[in-house]
Amino acid sequence: MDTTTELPLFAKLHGEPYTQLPRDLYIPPDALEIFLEAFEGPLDLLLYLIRRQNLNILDIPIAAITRQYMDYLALMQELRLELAAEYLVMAAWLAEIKSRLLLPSPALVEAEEEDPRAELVRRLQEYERFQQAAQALDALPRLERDLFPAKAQLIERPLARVPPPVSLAELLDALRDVLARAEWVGRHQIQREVLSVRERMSQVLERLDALRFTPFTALFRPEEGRMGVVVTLLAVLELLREALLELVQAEPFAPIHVRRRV
Amino acid sequence: MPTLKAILEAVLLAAEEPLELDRLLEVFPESERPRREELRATLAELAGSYEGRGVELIEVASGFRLQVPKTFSPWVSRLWEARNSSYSRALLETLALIVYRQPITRGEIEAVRGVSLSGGIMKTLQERGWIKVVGHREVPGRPALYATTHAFLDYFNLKGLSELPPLAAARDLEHIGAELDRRLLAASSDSLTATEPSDG
Amino acid sequence: MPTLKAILEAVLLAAEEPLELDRLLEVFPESERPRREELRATLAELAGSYEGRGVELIEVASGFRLQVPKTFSPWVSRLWEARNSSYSRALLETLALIVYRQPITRGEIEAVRGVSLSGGIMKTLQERGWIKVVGHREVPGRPALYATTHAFLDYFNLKGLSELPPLAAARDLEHIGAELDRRLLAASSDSLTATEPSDG
Repeated sequence: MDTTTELPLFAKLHGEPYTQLPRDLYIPPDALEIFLEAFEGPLDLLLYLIRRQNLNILDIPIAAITRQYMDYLALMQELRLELAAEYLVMAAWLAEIKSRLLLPSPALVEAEEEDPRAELVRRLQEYERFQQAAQALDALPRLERDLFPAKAQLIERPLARVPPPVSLAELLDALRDVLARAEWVGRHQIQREVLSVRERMSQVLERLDALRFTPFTALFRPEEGRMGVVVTLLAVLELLREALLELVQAEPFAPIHVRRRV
Repeated sequence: MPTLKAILEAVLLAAEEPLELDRLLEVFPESERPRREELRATLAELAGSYEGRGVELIEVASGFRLQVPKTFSPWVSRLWEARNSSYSRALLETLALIVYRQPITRGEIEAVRGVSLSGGIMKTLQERGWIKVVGHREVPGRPALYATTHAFLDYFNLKGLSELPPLAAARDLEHIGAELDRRLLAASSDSLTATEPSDG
Repeated sequence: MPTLKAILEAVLLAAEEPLELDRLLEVFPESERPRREELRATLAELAGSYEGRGVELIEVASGFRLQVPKTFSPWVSRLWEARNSSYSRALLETLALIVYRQPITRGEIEAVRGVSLSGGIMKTLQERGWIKVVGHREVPGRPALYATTHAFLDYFNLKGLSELPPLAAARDLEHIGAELDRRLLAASSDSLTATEPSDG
């Protein structure tokens, strides 16, 4: 990987160019990594490349920028930086723009096509505006950094609070809820004697095979009704928690299978 | 360049705890650090400037702090009064059960609600004067029996419990609740008695 | 009997958040409640009395607040050495998009920034209370629409969004196409490649 093209001439001392870093200007080995991770995405990287060379955003030299962009990508990959997919999408886009620019010009004009760069320029500009807005926002005086709420202690925090108001409607509303729940709780307690979770755990384990997968849905018996389904589900969850069985799903929304753990 | 007095004021107002003299000295870069005596004198000057204001500078065990003088607590305390929130669902349900199932024990409330009752709820209801212990159930442990008070009836502008919608209509409560909401919106709080269902 | 000015000072210093005029009025019992104009005038007087002090009275989106002015941050920030109050570029850019383009969906933010948004950023912004969901866009998936809150304005010392610096005008954004077309017509495809600097 040739990064020398990216390295600026450090300085000239008595007319002699310095191409090596002065020894006292030590750059830690992972500095580049940090530097590259500092990019907020492909648009940010492109803007950086454009600004660094004082290029006009309205007239980007696509071939050169594409080459530099690819160099950075290669460097990032070499450093095994996790590269967001967006960077690769941008690389493909740049390549496409470059190839379209190489088409013979009459075709371009006659087709009344936009400059292939226009959309890229639009997006770069749009992003640049919000980069600037973010900087302006950061420069605003703000609490905790520039301003601090002025507070004086209270000797004793007054306890005499006025209690909250309650309306009769609220009270009746609460009663309705609690009664509705009481019915549910009551029924649940009766059912629990018939269908205990522990009991169902044993039944599920008996039905399962350690070698073959059983379809998850085969564990449920609709004729047991809602409570039966709930108890079976609780039993399966409890068995999973105790690492007594394993659930497998090949892909999202595919049937779930279950087998005994050995 | 702000004055020493203004800097001390700013630092004390921004601090969330009393500041010792040394800590106050540390907010100045070494080259500009005032002498201790100078700091003490300026603090005294600052304290004097608060005469007749809504703040005072005092020295407590852990240092200097600005505080709101006690004189202002009538106004300051209303700041929190104005911010009363509402009661929790758990409290309202507990109250509703006491109203309709009184006299009732704590255990019975818990059985119906299906969850154990936090201690704070019964305490709040008793402090508010809405419920009281009226006896004990003669079972092991002799649990207290709770009932509503006159203060409860007064608050809800009721002459007696009989003016409440009957529990038999509990299944109809959804309807009653909606009706009450509608009436409450339409009527002022004075006309609370008018919120009773006409067939109740 | 403390003066109205001192009472307002005490209440503002004791409060934990900005106070609206109505809230300030509520700290007075009804019989002693000042008129709104009187309160406003006294607040202005109080603000004036802080000239040259370590405190200032300002009005932000949620009301009036006493705060230590920016001038004093060098001293105050030395109180808390390690307090971190800087935010990542990603967070600030996201916030800027929500500020200037609200209501906006997550997808729209990602489209402008050209990268997918890490979950942590929206969570941080919501936890800080700076943004909230104000609705959903009626497109497939019904994505949430985000907007800024009063807490955001309060934190950035603003009374309203209109006080924010204006978003930079889109430089020739509408004319880019035309400009490029013009150049394309003027130049041959050969000269296009010639505009590239010979980097090396």
